[in-house]
Amino acid sequence: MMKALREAAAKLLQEKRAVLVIGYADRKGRPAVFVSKPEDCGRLVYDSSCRQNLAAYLGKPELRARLPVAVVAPPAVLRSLVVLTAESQIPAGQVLALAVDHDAFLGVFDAAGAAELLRSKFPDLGPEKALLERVAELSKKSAAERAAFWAEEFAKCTRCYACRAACPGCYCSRCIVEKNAPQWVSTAALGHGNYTWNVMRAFHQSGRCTLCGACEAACPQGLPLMVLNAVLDREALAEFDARPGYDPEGKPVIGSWSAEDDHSYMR
Amino acid sequence: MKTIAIDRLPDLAQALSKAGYRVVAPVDEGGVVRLREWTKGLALALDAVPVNSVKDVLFPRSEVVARFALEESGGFTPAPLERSAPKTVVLCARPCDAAALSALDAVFNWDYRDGSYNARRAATTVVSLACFKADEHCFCTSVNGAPDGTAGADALLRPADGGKKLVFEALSDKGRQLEAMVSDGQAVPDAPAALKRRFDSAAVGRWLASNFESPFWKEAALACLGCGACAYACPVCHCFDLQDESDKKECRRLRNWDSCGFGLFTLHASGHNPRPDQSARWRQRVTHKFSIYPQKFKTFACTGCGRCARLCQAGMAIAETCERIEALGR
Amino acid sequence: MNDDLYKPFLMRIESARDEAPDVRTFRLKFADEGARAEFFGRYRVGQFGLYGVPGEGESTFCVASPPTRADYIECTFRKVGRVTQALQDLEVGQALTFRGPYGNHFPIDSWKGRDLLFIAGGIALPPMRSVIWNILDRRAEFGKVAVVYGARSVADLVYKQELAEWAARPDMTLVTTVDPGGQTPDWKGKVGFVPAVLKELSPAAKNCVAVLCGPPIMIKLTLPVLAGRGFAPQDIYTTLENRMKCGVGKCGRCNVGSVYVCKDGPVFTLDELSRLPAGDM
Amino acid sequence: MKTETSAVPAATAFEPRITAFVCNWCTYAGADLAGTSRLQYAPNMRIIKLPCTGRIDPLFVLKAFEDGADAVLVSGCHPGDCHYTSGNYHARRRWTLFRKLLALTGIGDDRLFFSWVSAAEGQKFADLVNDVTAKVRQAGPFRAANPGRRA
Repeated sequence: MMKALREAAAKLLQEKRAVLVIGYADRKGRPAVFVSKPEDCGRLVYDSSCRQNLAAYLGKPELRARLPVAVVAPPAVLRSLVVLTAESQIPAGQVLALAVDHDAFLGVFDAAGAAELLRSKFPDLGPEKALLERVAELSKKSAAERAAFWAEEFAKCTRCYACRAACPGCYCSRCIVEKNAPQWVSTAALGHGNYTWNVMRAFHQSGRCTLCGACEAACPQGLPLMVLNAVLDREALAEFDARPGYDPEGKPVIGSWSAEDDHSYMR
Repeated sequence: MKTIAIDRLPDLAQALSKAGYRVVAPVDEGGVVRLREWTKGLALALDAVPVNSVKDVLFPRSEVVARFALEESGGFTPAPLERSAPKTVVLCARPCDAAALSALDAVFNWDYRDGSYNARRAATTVVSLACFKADEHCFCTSVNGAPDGTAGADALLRPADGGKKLVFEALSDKGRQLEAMVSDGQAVPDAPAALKRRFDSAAVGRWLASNFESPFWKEAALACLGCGACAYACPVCHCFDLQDESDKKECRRLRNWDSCGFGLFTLHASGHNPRPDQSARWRQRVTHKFSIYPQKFKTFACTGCGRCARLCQAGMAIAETCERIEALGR
Repeated sequence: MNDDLYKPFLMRIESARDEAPDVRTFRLKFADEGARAEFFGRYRVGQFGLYGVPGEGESTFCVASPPTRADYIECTFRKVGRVTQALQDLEVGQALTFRGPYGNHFPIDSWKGRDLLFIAGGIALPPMRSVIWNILDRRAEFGKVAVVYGARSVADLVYKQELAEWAARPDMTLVTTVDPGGQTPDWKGKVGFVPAVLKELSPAAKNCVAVLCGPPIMIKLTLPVLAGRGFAPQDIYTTLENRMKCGVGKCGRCNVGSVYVCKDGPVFTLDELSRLPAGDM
Repeated sequence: MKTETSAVPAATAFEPRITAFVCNWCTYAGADLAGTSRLQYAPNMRIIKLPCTGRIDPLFVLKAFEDGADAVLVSGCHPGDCHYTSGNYHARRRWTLFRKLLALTGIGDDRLFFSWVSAAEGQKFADLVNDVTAKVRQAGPFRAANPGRRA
């Protein structure tokens, strides 16, 4: 599998279909590696310990200046690439995916191809069982207990914004927390600002999150951020049949509407 | 010789608590070891380097530095500020945490003296725990430190008798005040963790001083995603922002941690940004720690604790950058 | 020294004057005589302060009035963000917070007996204005004084009243210029960019100190003109206007190389600047 | 905001503070009608008028809670009646997801209310305010239970 990935990457560089391959390095922790020479493709690797969503790099100006690029992409990252395409964040034809899964190299795809691959091979990606169990466990608690749970968790947040940096969906050049006239979200690492920050960041991903888990993996304080994402994912699916990352021309859930949307909670 | 059985540490914490100290100690909170206020019943987590450092005690991540009472007419009057500096013992800090204190003391006291920092510093006693093991991210020996280093600490707990006991060594008056709480005993100190020096920090500093425009930076910072995890975890990083927050009645002027890794950190009102990309910001981080700080304050702004690398989602490791810089300088 | 670093002085706006679009000058009085005395015990020209509106924050700009007028301080600033907007919304009689004076200063005592050439562009006249008035208030101690001031348009010239006053003074020379297209029908000054106007004036470098403040592009193009006239790098002064928060050498954001602009600056000679990394400014 | 001060209930220990974000065209007009019709309703609601429910950023809701609201009401035009054609449809999607997120963090439907009230529904508005106020009164003060309370 590794051989196929490396050969495909080298070929893309040779044929100048990509000037840079963003992949996982053959080192402990599987950090990102940037390969621009075909002969360096031996540094690329993929296995289940790869935690970063490399699509996040596509928001970085230094890398956007080096298109076309190819990105090593397990299914969640493929979905991110499709979401970014649907949201017009990827210039047409400038990003290719080196699709991987567990121990297989699946080929080179553009956004449309990646979406097709996802639809045929991974049609129902959603929160993993363990994550759904975490959600279920929390949902069983009373409202007061849930409030106490999150107050305690968010109190740990230092506002380092590692979650935002990890997320391909967080590509705003000026984040809501950086807007200061007025300052809607307190930048102090205290209860109120931490709550608003984490809740709003999750909400801004609703219907867009591909459940890659990079935010939670990146959080130095171990906040259970994926619980927020999973609840929104399930709700968006149930209410609006939202399947982010399966259609490069799909409309975002927030930002589109249907007259038939449920509103039984409205009085 | 003062000794304590390692499993009696909670008793020492309890004794300190009874003696009127706020005790801050490493506690495992759902898999994340954090220095936090210790309360009775909490176990001390001694195996991992905590995600935060003694810095948090002296320089909290958000702190009110000025208050104003707001009037309905739009006016204001300055309100008194209570300085919070509770008598504190940090129990089982790391030698690399304690070593950071001289670097923090320097910046908070060159010329202008920061009263709230100094008040907490004076009220805080740091009891380090010598490291009996090091991980792949540790590099204190490359920045003039040691796994059993005493710099900055008021007392050192040294593992002994194969890790069963700790020898208590007072290093300052503040440390000696705690001696009475530890009983006399005998123990054979264990060898501290062996840690090979990874790079020559002075050589790194020399290269940095004259290679500001090196193409090395563009490539070295490619992986950096520009979050503040490294700076916030760092025991020395102390950059901050001042922000006003107010409700109808009161304005609080807050000092919040900030990071040179953020794009907005240096952005001018005109739109000009002296550090327009992540390579300039990473260069600032490394240069500040190994060149600017030594020039200005005669100490590195890095103690080799490895927290930044341990927590970096993108695998950026400052020690690795230094190793490469040392190689470039050869 | 007071170690409550963020405790500001309380100031009251005595008067306000619009200088140019979005540019306003405040004259501020200390609410407390002790504070006034403390400030003027330390204040030297070129230093800056942090002006604040509780609830909005603080903003950094220079003190635009000289220490020779120790009854008040003046500041001139453009509305560009949250704090400067809030400051401009204040009315005469209202209060604001002030911390300072911070930073180093122009070494005017070492300029005694020398000729002085001031070159400013746009909103950069305020940091120089305090020096100019300081010099004029001690006129006999210095040689010739010349001021070259340019702005985009006539409307953008600040301190119009004072410019008229300076133009009328026999003991100094004032040359004002506006960018081509920025002149009005009755404009009597020059039309052209500052470097070109300066070249035309061909100032003599002998025994002369040049003080230069303006947008980066003006500085960049003016320096070669001064060099061409023989000005030595240690006789050319300028100020760096970096983003600051604390003003007291702690918060870390104004660093240029090993320099904390808020403490080691904001005043630098060209000689000093040349030793700092240009890529960090 | 038009309220009848005579509607103040007998003194109790807790008077809920409820923030209402309403659209200019329907609910605000409905509130106005309730007032001009001299309908009596609880005085606990502070109304903030916006052009359209589509303009009501979820941040506003969090800000209201942060600043001490015991409950928040969001109200606008009935589906199909939006002055801007689809603002309320956009808003509805947002709220459908946002309320689930808040519920997960302990802010449930005794704290966060949604309604459609047209310009003609003065009575509905008055009833709504009374009902919401009664529910919040029962739920009690929010501050201690707020997961995002000020330290």
